Amino acid sequence: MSGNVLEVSGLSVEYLMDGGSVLAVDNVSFSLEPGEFVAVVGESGCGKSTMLFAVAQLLTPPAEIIGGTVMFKGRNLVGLADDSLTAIRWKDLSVVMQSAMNALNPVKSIGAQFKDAMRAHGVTSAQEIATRSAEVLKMVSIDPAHLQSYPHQLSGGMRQRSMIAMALLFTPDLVIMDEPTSALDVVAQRSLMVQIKELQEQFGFAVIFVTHDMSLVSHFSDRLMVMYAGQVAEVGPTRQLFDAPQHPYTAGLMEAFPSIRGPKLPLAGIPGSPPNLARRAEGCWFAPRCPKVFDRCKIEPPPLYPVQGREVRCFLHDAAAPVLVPRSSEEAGDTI
Amino acid sequence: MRFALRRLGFFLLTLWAALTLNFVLPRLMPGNPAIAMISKFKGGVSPQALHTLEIQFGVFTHKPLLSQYFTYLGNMATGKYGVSLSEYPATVGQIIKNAIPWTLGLVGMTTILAFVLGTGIGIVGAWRRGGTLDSIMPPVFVITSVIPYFWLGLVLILLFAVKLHALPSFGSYFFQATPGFNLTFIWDVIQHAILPAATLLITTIGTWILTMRNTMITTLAEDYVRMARAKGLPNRRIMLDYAARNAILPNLTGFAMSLGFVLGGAILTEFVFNYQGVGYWLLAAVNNEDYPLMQALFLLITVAVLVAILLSDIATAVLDPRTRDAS
Amino acid sequence: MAFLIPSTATDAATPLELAELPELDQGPGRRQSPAIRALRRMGKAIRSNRKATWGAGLLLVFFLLALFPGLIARDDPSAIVYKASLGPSLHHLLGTTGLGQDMFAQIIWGTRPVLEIAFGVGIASTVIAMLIGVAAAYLGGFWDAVLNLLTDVLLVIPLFPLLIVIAGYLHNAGTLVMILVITFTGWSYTARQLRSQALSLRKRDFLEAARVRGERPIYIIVVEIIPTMTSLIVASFLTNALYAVLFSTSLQFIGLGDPSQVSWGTMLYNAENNEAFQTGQALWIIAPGLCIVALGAAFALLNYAFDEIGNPALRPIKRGRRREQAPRRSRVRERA
Amino acid sequence: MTATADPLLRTEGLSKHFRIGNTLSPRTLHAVDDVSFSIGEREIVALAGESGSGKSTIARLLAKIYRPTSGKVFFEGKSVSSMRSRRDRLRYSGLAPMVFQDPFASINPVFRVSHGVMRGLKLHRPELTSEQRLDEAKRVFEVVGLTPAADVLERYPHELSGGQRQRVGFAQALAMRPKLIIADEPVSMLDVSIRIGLLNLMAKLRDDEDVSILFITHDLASARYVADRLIVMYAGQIAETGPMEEVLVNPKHPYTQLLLSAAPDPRAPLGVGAATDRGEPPKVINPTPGCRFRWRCPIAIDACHTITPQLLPIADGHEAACHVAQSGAEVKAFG
Repeated sequence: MSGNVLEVSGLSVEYLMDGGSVLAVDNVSFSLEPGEFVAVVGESGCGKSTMLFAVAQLLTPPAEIIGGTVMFKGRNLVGLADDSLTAIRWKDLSVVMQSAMNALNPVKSIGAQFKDAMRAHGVTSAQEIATRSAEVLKMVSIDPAHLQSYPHQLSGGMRQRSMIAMALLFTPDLVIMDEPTSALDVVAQRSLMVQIKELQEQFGFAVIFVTHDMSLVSHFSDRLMVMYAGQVAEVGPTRQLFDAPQHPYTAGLMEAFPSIRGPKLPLAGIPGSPPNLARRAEGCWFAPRCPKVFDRCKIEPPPLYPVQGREVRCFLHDAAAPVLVPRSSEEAGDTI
Repeated sequence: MRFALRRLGFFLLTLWAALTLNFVLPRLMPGNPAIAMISKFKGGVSPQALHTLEIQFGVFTHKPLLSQYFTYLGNMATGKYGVSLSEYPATVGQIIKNAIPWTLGLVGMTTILAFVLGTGIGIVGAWRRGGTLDSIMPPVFVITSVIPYFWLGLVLILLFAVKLHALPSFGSYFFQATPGFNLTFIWDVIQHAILPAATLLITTIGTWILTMRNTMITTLAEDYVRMARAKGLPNRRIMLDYAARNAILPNLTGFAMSLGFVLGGAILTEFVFNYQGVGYWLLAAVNNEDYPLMQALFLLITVAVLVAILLSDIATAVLDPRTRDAS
Repeated sequence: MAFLIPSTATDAATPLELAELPELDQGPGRRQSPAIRALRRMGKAIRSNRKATWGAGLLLVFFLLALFPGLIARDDPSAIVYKASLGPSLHHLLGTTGLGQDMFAQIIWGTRPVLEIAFGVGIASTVIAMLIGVAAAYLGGFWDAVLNLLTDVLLVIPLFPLLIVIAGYLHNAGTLVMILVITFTGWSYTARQLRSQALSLRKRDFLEAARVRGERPIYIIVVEIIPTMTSLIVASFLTNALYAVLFSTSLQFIGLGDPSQVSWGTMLYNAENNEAFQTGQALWIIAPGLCIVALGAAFALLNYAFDEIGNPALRPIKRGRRREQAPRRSRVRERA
Repeated sequence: MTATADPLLRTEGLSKHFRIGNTLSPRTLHAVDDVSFSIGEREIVALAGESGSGKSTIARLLAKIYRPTSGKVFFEGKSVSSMRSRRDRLRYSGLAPMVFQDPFASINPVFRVSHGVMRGLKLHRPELTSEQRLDEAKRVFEVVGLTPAADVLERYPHELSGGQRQRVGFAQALAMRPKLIIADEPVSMLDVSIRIGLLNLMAKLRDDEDVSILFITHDLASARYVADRLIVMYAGQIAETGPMEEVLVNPKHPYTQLLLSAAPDPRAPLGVGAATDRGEPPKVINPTPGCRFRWRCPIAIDACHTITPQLLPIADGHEAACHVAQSGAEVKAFG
């Protein structure tokens, strides 16, 4: 689709370590329409943050993109010269990071950091900078007087909101968010999510939102991408994934959330632990923890199969092969 | 404010500790060395000066220790450092007054130059991670930073004075020159300063380079640097305003703290080059058993370090809003 | 004689990406005691880091010289039996001194006192620093304030001038006096480092867990805290040893050592007093000086290397390692 | 209440204040203020609240890491602070051990994971021989699901995953034959796929090993999954307490309602726009009387600004510290 704001295809990232290399992001492809909200979920070490920074061209050694393209508004960002990238950054593509405490420069005031961003993109009038800075802070319901404040003087929630304000200085086409709410308490987390959604509806930017907490994005994202061991396990419309997960891992994740309302069901979670990416898997990465594993999973790595408008990396959905599992795949969604 | 008060308290305490060390040390040493000193200089010094010394070092006096101590503290507070024995009748104050400008000029300027230059090289080296500069820096400067000052001084003398006859190796100016504010004299002073300055520069710069490089590398991995790149800021701004400005903060304190080490090196350098500054006189006093001079110079050096720490505190407060708020 | 300040020894930072990845293969060591495991790790680290290999190699050479000087240099180092100021020859590898002693024998025999001082100060200062630093951190409150103030005051008083003053009163300081004086003045720097690490450990839950379990304070300090600080303790030893080498030779050079002792510092003192340069005896100054540099470098290289091993971010980056394998390499690695 | 009917653990007016600031401007941070609750036998009580609500301070008070500023803790009817002898204190620490939040920081990295269990056994059950200790260690490892126990005992912490390490924490506690385990956010740092396993383990310890658990958490959904009773804390005080389902279905305190409305729940219908509260829990420094939630509370009345509400029964076993709720009016602040 040519109307997409972002098209990632075959993106792979490797870490060079003393003992060899680790493939942290393995052949990831997806796309974003303008104004779309895509959530990327996965456990720690699944490569979701690395993937995000690879898209934003923000990786630092020892991480390195070893293949794939990131087409942003029709241009491949991978291998793009520094000055061309600089022109795109922030104006068209901005980033919000996990901990604002670490992502804001501790020795500069909020206003000075806003100013830096604007001046880097040719806004030189002090008047214009001041007006716009105050405007974006008001958008996230922070008193513009805090432009004079230093990061350590703000509360966690305010820091995070001022980061979002900074990301919206130029009304970009895409905002990349790396767990922006995970350092916050539930109440602040909820109000920030609502605010992000409101701003997104108001200004129409697309969002990639990385989180480890699937339940957080259930009401906010249009599409959901589940990652496991550096690969896409399942991707599709959020509601569909929640209602009928197709990949055993997605189904297991659903099983891992106790509910706050409704009948109390005994849940099983997923046995075992996330894999160590340094030890290469022969077949499917999820096989050791999978309740529906069969022989083929241990030998051959599964590709992504298209299933009813979604993509699922699981042999259960290989239409060409006979189903070898004892139970039918629909059972996975039963408990919901 | 509170922070400033606490720092002031700390400085006073340190100063008091140094004064007390001066008072206690000669009394602690086996066979109070001051006795030997006083009998050695008995003929050449006025009886009055001798008496002051007796109180200062606690010999031939029947006053109790505590009253000796307070008399001593009083003398120090009112600037009565006594006479120099080896340079009699010059007072300790006069010798120090003559020595300070030379040390301040040579050591002060070189140290600041080494810090600024070293920090700059460290910043650039870390920024160009993996470049040639970055890869040769650590081994080279680990080794230069362990070269003894005095030995490097000797080697430079051998090369540039003895073999090449290019530069003078003795004193702070040609001994027959008349000090004055004229080009000939200034040129003479500069020539004399080149070798000792080079010695200090080569041996101290490695520390600043490596320290800055290492903190800079740690800082470069911070989220706010990544964020600055995401914002599309010019590289120079990221390097200086985001990375270096944060990385330099711990090093400022480190700089002041290690000034004691640097001054130690300066003493040896002045000694090797017969450069008549504070360090030269300190060693001369030690060799001549001129204890009043030695004690006063030790105090002076301590005060110098304290002043440097004070300056670095101020610089840190200016650069770091968090320390400002904590006070 | 400037000092290497291991800036990162206390809190090694892990880049974001590394923290997200599972640990690489940890290697053997399952059934060994912690001490042996630590030694094995150290051995492996020394072999894998070139600076550490050089440092350890140099140190080993000096160690052997100090242990068996008689096997290498048969001449009596202090006997004035030869013609003065001979040039290097087969009989006198480095020539003779201006007084008529064999210079090679002096260098070899001079190794022992320097190493004695280095190890004496290194061990004594580290023990004091450890006791004071850990006690301050563990006891906290009043005792921490007192011990910390003591450390800070001693840290600020310029050490070398103080050393000169003390040595000036003492006259002719032999090995033992040197060790005592340098230890007395020099323990504060590493005490401060050890304290700050112990403080950060104190907040770690495993110590609280031990306390909740009902362990006694002395058990917690000796069994739970100190073994976890091994690397900083080693660094502390190396720092103190280096400082002892440089300061003791300097004191000897200015004539405050024991002039009858054969050591590198007194060789330099004698050389300077006999105007070695003017009499064409450059080797008399160059040889012992180079030895000091080499021994100092051994300690400093080891120290720096351990810093690198503890904090992988500091290690040298090998560029272009993957250039041929990955033609579509991203430009991200070349920021700057 | 007679002595035999004493609950397993009971606190009475428990407070912990920290002195901050300095001699020139002394200030007191009220981390925990006048907290009274009890835990019965074979019961999991969830203590929920946001960060800074004082819930972890309560854990540390119960574990005797902190000493209370005022108030008392009674264990099996006996005052814990009056336990002076080492024997008594050891006995208590064995009966009420603690499990920590961070699985990566709570086990000493230098030793094998057997270290903590074996030390605990040596201190608390000195009658066992070293073989018996090893057998017991194997037993508790099996109970918490670390199998094969003999193999896992020999490993180093870095060789285990976060979930496994947290199970080691429970095994260490279990080895002392406890009656109450104080679990301070035991699952909050674990990956979601692993959390349920630990929650199930906690239920199993209650059902099979007869252990009570004080489950400290910020996640109401996890609390609901395993706990029998719920205590909601706000700014160092108990806001509301009662049987789990009763409180969740029928929350009386505005703060509980806020927490419930903010909890993400994929199975709930879309509720965007509901929780628009932008406030944050306060740091309680030198407090004046009044409800601590009043600045965020949309239904605050005059009394809330002057009188600190007491925790009073609203329904059977259900208590709330809210003037409005206590007046009998219906509380509908959030959600």
